[in-house]
Amino acid sequence: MSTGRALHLRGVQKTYVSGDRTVDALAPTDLDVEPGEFVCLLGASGCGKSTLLQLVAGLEPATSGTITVDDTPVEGPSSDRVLLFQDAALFPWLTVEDNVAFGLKHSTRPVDDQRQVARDWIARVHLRGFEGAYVHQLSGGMRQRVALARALATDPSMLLMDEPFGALDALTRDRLHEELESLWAATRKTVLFVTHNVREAVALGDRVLVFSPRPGRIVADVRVTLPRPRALEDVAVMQQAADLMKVLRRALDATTDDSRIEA
Amino acid sequence: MSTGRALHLRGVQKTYVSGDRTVDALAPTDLDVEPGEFVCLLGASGCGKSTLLQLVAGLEPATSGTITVDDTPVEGPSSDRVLLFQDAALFPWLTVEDNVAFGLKHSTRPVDDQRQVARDWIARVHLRGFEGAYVHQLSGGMRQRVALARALATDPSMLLMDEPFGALDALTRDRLHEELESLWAATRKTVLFVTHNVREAVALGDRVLVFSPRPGRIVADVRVTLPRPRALEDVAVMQQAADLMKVLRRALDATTDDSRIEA
Amino acid sequence: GSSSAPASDGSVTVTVAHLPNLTNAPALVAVADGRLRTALAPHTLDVKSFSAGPQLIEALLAGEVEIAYVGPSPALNGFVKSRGAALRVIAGASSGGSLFVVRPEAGIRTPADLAGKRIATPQRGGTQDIALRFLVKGAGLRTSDEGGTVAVVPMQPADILTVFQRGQIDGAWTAEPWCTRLMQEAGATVWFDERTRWPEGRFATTHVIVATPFLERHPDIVRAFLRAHVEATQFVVDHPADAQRVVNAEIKRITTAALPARVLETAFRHVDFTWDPLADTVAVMADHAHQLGFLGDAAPDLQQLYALDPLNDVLREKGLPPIGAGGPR
Amino acid sequence: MDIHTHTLPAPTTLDTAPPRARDRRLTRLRRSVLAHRIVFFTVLLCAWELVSRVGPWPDYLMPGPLAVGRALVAGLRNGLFVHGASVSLVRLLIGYGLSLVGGVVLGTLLVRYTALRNTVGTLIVGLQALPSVCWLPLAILWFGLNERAIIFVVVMGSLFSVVLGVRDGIANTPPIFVKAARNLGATGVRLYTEVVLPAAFPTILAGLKQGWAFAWRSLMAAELLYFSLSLGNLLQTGRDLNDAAQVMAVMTLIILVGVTFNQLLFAPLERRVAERWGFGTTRA
Amino acid sequence: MDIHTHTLPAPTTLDTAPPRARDRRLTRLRRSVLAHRIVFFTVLLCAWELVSRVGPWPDYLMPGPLAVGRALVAGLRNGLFVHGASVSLVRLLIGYGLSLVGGVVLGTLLVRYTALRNTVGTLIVGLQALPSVCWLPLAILWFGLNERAIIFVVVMGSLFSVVLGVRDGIANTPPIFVKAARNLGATGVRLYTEVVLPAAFPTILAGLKQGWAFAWRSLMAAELLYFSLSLGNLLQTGRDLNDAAQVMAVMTLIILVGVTFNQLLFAPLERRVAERWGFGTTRA
Ligand SMILES: Nc1ncnc2c1ncn2[C@@H]1O[C@H](COP(=O)(O)OP(=O)(O)OP(=O)(O)O)[C@@H](O)[C@H]1O
Ligand SMILES: Nc1ncnc2c1ncn2[C@@H]1O[C@H](COP(=O)(O)OP(=O)(O)OP(=O)(O)O)[C@@H](O)[C@H]1O
Ligand SMILES: [Mg+2]
Ligand SMILES: [Mg+2]
Repeated sequence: MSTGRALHLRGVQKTYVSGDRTVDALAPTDLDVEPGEFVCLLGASGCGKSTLLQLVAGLEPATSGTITVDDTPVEGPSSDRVLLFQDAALFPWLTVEDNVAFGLKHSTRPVDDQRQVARDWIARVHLRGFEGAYVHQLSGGMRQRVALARALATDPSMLLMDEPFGALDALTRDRLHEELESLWAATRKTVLFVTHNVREAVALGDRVLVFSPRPGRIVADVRVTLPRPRALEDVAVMQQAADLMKVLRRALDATTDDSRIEA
Repeated sequence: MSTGRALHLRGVQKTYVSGDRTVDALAPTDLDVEPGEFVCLLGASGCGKSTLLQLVAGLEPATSGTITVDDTPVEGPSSDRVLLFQDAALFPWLTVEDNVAFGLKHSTRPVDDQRQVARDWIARVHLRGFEGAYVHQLSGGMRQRVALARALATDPSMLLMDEPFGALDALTRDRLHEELESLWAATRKTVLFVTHNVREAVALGDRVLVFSPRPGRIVADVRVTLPRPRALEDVAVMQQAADLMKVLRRALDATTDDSRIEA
Repeated sequence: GSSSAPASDGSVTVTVAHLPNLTNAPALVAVADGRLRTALAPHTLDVKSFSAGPQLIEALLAGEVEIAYVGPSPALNGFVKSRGAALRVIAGASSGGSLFVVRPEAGIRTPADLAGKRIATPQRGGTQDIALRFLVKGAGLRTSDEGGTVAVVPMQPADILTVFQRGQIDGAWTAEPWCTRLMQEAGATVWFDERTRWPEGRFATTHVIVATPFLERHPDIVRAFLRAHVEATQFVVDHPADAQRVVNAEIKRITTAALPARVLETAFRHVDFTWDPLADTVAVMADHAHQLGFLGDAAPDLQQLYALDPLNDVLREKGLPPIGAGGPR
Repeated sequence: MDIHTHTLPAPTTLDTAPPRARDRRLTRLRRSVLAHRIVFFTVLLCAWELVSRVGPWPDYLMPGPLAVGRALVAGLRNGLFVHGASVSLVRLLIGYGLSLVGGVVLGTLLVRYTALRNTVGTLIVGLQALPSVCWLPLAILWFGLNERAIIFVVVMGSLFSVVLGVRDGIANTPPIFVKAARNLGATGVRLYTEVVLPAAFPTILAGLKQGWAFAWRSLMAAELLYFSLSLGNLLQTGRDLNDAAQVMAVMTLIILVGVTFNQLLFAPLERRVAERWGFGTTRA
Repeated sequence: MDIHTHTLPAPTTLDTAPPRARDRRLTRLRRSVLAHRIVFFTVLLCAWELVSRVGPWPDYLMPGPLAVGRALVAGLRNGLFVHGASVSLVRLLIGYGLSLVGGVVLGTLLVRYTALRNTVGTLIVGLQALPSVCWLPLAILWFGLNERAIIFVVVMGSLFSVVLGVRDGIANTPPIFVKAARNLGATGVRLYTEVVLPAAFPTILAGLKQGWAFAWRSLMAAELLYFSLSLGNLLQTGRDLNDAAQVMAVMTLIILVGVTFNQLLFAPLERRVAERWGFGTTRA
């Protein structure tokens, strides 16, 4: 089982330039995450959460600042830091099983083993029977679950999850929460988890970061010390979520204008 | 302002056949919706909610059964029944403004007027400043909001919304709830609204339909009679949501197997 | 080129190129009856057939062909382009085979009648094209290129037949077997046979050329080749009926399609076969071409074009009269 | 609050088409395709025959399908067409195969290296417009009068088309796939063969089909390098002799080989792509 | 529970590049592209000159860029090239233009009607492989010796390529776009022009580029129909006279026109597509 890694961001900032549009997506950000910590990210739509995850994953270069994982600067993607994309990003030319097995191929395991791991994960996200289906034959929530299986199957030491449960019904979500939490308890992966569900953030996270609207800055860093396992319906979780909601509201209300764009 | 229309489904059923796979997505379903009713749909991932909306929109043919709107059988799409796709489905070759204006072009309004309406809607979904942006430059939540603006701008008498607020933060979601509710109050459109958020369903709906897992059947039809306007945090809303959660759980737990597929 | 590099026993491969056409009859005969292969032994013979002279010259310049049968105009071009270096004419092969045919209704009887007519030739700057332009000039007319009324339309011989059949041209000055086909298949009539316009009725139609390096390195092989060529030419002249049969069989073998016997027979009568390269007629053609602005700025110096010593050696061997370069025998 | 749970009829088994019935359905579909084809080509041939008979053109210039058919049968009988076609087909497959390999490699490099794209890429766009005859002199010069020269011309004719197809395909790959794959540890060759190429495949396939057409055309030009039994020469001979029936017979042969190849190779690939990606499930 | 809100430094203005600076950045980018090109083509020309001088081939077979340049300049000076190129270009644009219109219409119909796809579509795949010379006899027959015959051959050479490009592009359109558009009330012509074609455009563009190359090649063949001053005839004359320098000068002209057209028309379209769709933002 892999162990978590420390993540350090110093002055990390991202500006998108395309054509004649410039968008400041992320203001200079400092962040330290302990190995094995479960960090949830909350913030307004378009505040730069996905951007931050892409930077940490090494899929986009930061405009300035440095990101280090275990004292090594992030210079590109690594299968040890897997990002679960907001829009699943499954490969349409592969079946569900091949999608899930994709990340396993670069391992040295025998192929039969890889297949077995892939099928196990498909079962764990409740998609048995869809191994041979193609992406366009799946519902939105099923796609998200395949993406989840694909990311977890590779057993990375750092998980970057971008609204992974956004399109799931309450029950499936609950079950996957349990899966994720027990997996995390057993392997102590470092997790960055973007969600819009405040209760979900409180139920899963060791820490909750609250971002200001675009360009995103961390305006609150909340530690959740409730005992685990926690459920979404626990009164303590609801309580802390309500408090956090207020922080969030304050952070978001501060800026009501949406227009930091220069043409 | 347009008025709502009555919707009737009789024995509507959908089976997808592609290659050698057959998936029963929707069991034979009967449903009657009054003009101006706001109906929320709850159900497990993959149970056929999106399928049902596509059938009503006339974008997929039903395998059997009849769908009538205002006593006219549905035989194809109509801009009077607009579907908000689960994955936004924006046109990547158009700017945000052109996307929103797309559905207006077939109207007889002068072009300047159309532009104005589009810009108004962009402002109402809090995206002022992004009129000239292309789809790939938007965050997930921003895309959903553009799709919302695009659908609402055409002022259809029936709205088919497939998890429209799934990728939005709590605050933006609250604001858009208000927008939607006041719009609905003013125009009395008939709304079918798919969501995984039980509280959202209770807060918005006149009725909540609960589906069984695939192939989806309506297993519960719950009327919500709480006074409007309602907020997600209202105690009464929370209460009824908790009750509904139990119904949902019962419906979903009945079937734990995921495999109604024939190869 | 690569093929003429000697093998370990000193033997080389000799690539002989020709066009599968009746004006190349001596070549076709010499290949068909095995005479050429025997004459060149112990060296290896490789025969390549081309569909047009310029491509053949291209291959020769590239060193892929040693000896070739080709018309005077491509030969002259290759000579001029290589600044006299690449090739030599070592013999002639045929004369004649070029007719001016017209649509009877066009009423062309004198050069003056060409005014306002459309006449096809097989290739711009080719033998017939030059001759036609010179004829037009001589009649005091101008071609449409020069703003005159005589439309000279160079086009593929096969297309000439089609447009003639459709009545889109009034006449054509072209080579056999097309003249005969135009007469037999499109109802064209002969205005004149080009032989009537030359002294003694002879002018160069096909040359035998050799790549200069090969001539210098293997004069003996060239002589052996010429022996076969002279014999084959004699055979064609002495046994026209047999020659026609052999030629047609060979054309069919190479191109998969034989000429109709009727066409071949008539066309053969319009061609004469001789090993004389008829150098003086080439000089006249070159002069005409030059006057009309073809063939570059300077009049080509044809002094170096001919290398007739091997031919004369062979002729002497056989007790035949030799040929002098630059003048008729 | 009033929750009234009304029970609906239990779901019946809805896959009304058991495997054999589905097979039958597919067979029926295939039959209707066949019927369409038969009707279409019959009508086409009849119209052609009619034009050839009553049209303003003499039948030796515009032979009908019967005459062309006779020429085709004659050519097939005496073995010329079979032999010529097989010679040409071998050249075509070798040349096209080389173009495929070279095209994929070059196309990939062009996308990979911006500097190459701005230089070699620009050049290739120009080279692509060159007619195949331009390559004949160089082919003789570099390879001599042999098979290699012919194949060189075929490659020059189709390579650039494949290169540009691959380049355009790859350049238009949604970046999200590449990101997802790199993220899962795919790099280098694996990234290309398992992600970039499959993702670009629908567009690349279109380029490959164009390359196939270019290869044919170049072959016909290349075979005029010198006489040897081949479709190119049969075509040229037919033209040289104004034998319209033979020209059309060879054209028919080319069309038949082209269509067969398409049905056997490209069409199944296209169907597979469509099935996987879900293309064509909605007709506008 | 411990909520500690720590304030971070206020966001500074992060668009460090004001418009003029960005312009400068772009200019630098363009300059580097230009530098690459200059270096590449200089090296290419030098290598060519070297091969022509010290290579095993005589310079009249393998003229260097200097000789070709001289031929080019001479041709441009005496007006032949300018006149010939302009004649050819007009034919090319008319023929290609007709192919575009016809190709878009036919391609659209092929996608629309399954019956057509299985019949005409199949036929077109075969027709595409036919070399342009096959159309010459028919062109003479139907149009006679005139511009229309030449343009007919150009159209026959490039039309099918455009048709198949459009067909493949449309067939591979993600169905979701069509659904979304129909849903918003787009039907018929509007659905095609505003949704199906734009959605398919990245692939169609690749087909259009191939069609352009096909048009050039067919034009060169078509211009041999009869002699009239044009690039095709200049090329043929060069070949007939074994004038390698002239052949290469015409080739250079073709390449130059091809590249220019690409830079002026196709490249900007490609850039626009890439910018809008977000292609190429990630390099693998
Ligand atoms: N490729 C891109 N090019 C230009 N701008 C971009 C690009 N990607 C994102 N942006 C912009 O950056 C900002 C932040 O986007 P990001 O996707 O990080 O938001 P987010 O916090 O994930 O929002 P959401 O919750 O809606 O997913 C947005 O304003 C978006 O418009
Ligand atoms: N085009 C298709 N081809 C084949 N099967 C399909 C297709 N679309 C959907 N399905 C199948 O139909 C079932 C229902 O799908 P649908 O999208 O309606 O679910 P849903 O209720 O919207 O789920 P979610 O909440 O996850 O979006 C799923 O099992 C899915 O695999
Ligand atoms: Mg996001
Ligand atoms: Mg759905």
